[in-house]
Amino acid sequence: MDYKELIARRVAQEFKDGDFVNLGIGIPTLVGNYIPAGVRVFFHSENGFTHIGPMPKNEDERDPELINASDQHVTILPGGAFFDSAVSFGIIRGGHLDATVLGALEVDEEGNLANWKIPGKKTVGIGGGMDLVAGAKRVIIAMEHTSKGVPKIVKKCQIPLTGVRCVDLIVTELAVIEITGRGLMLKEVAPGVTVDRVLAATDARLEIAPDLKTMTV
Amino acid sequence: MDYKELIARRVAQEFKDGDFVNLGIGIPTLVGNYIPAGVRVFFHSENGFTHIGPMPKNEDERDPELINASDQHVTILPGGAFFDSAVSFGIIRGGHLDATVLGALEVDEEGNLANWKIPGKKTVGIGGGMDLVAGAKRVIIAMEHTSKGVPKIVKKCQIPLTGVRCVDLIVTELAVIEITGRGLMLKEVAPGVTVDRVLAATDARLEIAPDLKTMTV
Amino acid sequence: MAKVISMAEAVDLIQDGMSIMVAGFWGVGTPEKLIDALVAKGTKNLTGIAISTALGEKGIGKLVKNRQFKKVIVSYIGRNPATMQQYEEGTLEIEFVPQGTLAERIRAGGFGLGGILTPTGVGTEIEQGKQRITVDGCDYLLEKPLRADVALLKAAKADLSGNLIYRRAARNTNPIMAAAAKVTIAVADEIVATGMIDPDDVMTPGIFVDYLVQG
Amino acid sequence: MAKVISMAEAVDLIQDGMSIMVAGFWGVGTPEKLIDALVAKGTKNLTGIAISTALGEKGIGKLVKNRQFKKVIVSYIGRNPATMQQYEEGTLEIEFVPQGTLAERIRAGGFGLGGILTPTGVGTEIEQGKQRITVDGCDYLLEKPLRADVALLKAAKADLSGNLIYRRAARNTNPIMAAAAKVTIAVADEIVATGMIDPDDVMTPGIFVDYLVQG
Repeated sequence: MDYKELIARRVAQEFKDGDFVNLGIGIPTLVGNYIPAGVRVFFHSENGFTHIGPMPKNEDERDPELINASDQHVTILPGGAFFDSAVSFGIIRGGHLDATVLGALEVDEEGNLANWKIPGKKTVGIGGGMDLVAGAKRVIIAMEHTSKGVPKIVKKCQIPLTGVRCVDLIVTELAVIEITGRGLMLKEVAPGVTVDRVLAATDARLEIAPDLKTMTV
Repeated sequence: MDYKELIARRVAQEFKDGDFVNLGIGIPTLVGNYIPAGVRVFFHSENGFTHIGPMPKNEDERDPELINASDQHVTILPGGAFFDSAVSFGIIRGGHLDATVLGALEVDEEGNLANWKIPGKKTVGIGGGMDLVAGAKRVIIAMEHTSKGVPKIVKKCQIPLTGVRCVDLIVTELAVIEITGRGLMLKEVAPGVTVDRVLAATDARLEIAPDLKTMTV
Repeated sequence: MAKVISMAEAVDLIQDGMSIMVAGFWGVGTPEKLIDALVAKGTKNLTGIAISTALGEKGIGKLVKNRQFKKVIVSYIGRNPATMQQYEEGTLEIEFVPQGTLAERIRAGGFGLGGILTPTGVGTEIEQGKQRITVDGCDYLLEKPLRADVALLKAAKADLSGNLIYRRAARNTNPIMAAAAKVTIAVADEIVATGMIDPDDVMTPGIFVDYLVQG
Repeated sequence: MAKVISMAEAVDLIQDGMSIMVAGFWGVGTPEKLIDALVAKGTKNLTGIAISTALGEKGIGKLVKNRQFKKVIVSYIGRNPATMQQYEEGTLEIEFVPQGTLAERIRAGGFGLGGILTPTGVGTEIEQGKQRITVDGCDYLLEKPLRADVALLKAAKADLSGNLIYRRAARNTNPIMAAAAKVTIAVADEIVATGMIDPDDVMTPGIFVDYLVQG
């Protein structure tokens, strides 16, 4: 199993039956492939609908007016509904999404998140990210633990923030870390990964959960 | 012609073809009966639609879910649309109505309007009035000139206001008065009514329009 | 995801002291049978949020008449004399809100806004106790969001995923209240299987609806 | 009350220096033929308000590529490199707005609100130059309304009274932009007689729409 699949499979365990979830681009998008059997999760698309369905099998089945927020042709499952942009973000901002899964450049001990501006590069924009972290009931970060060895989980974010004290959970190829009122708590390590390896790859204080577990996916 | 019909007929001349208008209760409601031929005016109902149509001729034609804002069974004309309360008042507040016609307890030289609280009585509420005077492009007051002889057009409103500097035109059984940046201007007198009679029934400074006319209805 | 429950189960979700939003305009768009069941149960000390207190024999008015509210937040009470009577007795608190402001406050509550700025009521008694904010030279009142414990809706049609369709003037406050309560209950004339409503035709997305009652 | 006009007449309503709202999300819900006509005419110094600058060959992106904007107010430019290029050259100003805030600002513009309070962006760079307002212990940014001279919409169906229906994900910003411009132009796949759209099915009431173009 590659590391992206590991992360996606672990995040997919976070949902309850009936949850509405918004997935960001990158690793978060993969989460939809691994929802456990028996759990119905409905995906929200910023551009204005719920119940995102699978991509059409061929060009003939494409509806030119049915894309997701990443401009991919998709379908809508029975039970979904279309709405305008104000309602779509009313759903997000109003706390109607049970969770959002996003990537990150940096997350810090306070749960601050940075993922819209890469240092030294001009930003290409914000999209719906700032609204998602401000509004979703749970913000789950799905990302590589480091960026080519440089820790992404830090004491204090150094690059422009997307949201303040907004992250609830971080899932990486090494660990599952919860953001608590007191800081970061290491809840799980990936199979074959030692606590020391997680600590070495992390530039923030990590409390070790008394009931530390090994990730099962 | 009774005085109410006179007022309603005169107000009905104020609209252009294609105007969207909201009519308040009382004399304003009558205005709809006298729209000149060739002028299409569409009426907006606060409870959520445009193109109010005539009342159904008999009980059988009543749709239990189609009432106007005064709880009267009405119909909807072709071209109308239903919407929710937030959109209905977005139309009002956003300046999408060409005019609203309302009654008044007092109007003053600054165009302030009082029509929701009768002095000495407990109010029964505001309804949509405050939104209408804040948002409609033109606020037209259709009312008796006095309340049993007591002037309703005054120097300064003494009772609680519905809106500040919001009235554009006053139409009574005696006169048509415009609210300008400098105060009240008498533009028309009713047939058989002298300027002196209007002045005597008015407790505010009235400038007489150089081109003073007799109301034609 | 909506769950179909009985009228009795729906009424049991509303407990003494809760705040309830009741959709409808003169009773049109109000879940009349659910109101009747709530009257029968006699749940007390409710706070009601609605366009008006309707009529004594219709809509939310029946709850007023039965003295089930300690407070109502409405734009108008003029056709239900029981409202004024209880107010004068000191047994009912009334908060008057301009109707368009009421709609925006409910919408803001459901859509996560901290408030909205409206020109409505500037310079009137309605301004009392509110912050006046000037934006680009114009004055507005800061009006705060409204939320409730339970919202009571009436739909013409629902599917088992909770998607709702309203008819004619019954739409009114239903779509905005749907999003603004912890628990949203819709009474529907007709409940159909998921997939039987085209997703373009949905007026209230199922994501906002917790319970459906056939009625 | 909508008037049916030709594509050429529609483009003539848009003049150099005007602000335009362009509906659509990655071009879906954008009146593509009207954009093509506007590209052909070459109207300059426009200010564009849209979800994103789309793609170089689709939607509002074609206007960026043809250098017809002096400023864009958008949430994202990531898939249209011409946007960044013109920004770096100093020929294009960009105002980035979080997508949900953009939607609310457009809606506020159309619905007469002086602004809205949103939690989105509190404590981030987006807060710069904005007022932070605390309501009941929570912090919000005051975000101002957006309006435009012209709104460009794309509907699946319109009637001659200007009532509009959209299909699938093409709805997006169309309904909110409809109300937020001095002049609203909708390009419709199909234009039918007044009375041919049920008033319950209307997604944008005709009161907001000034001109219809068959396209």
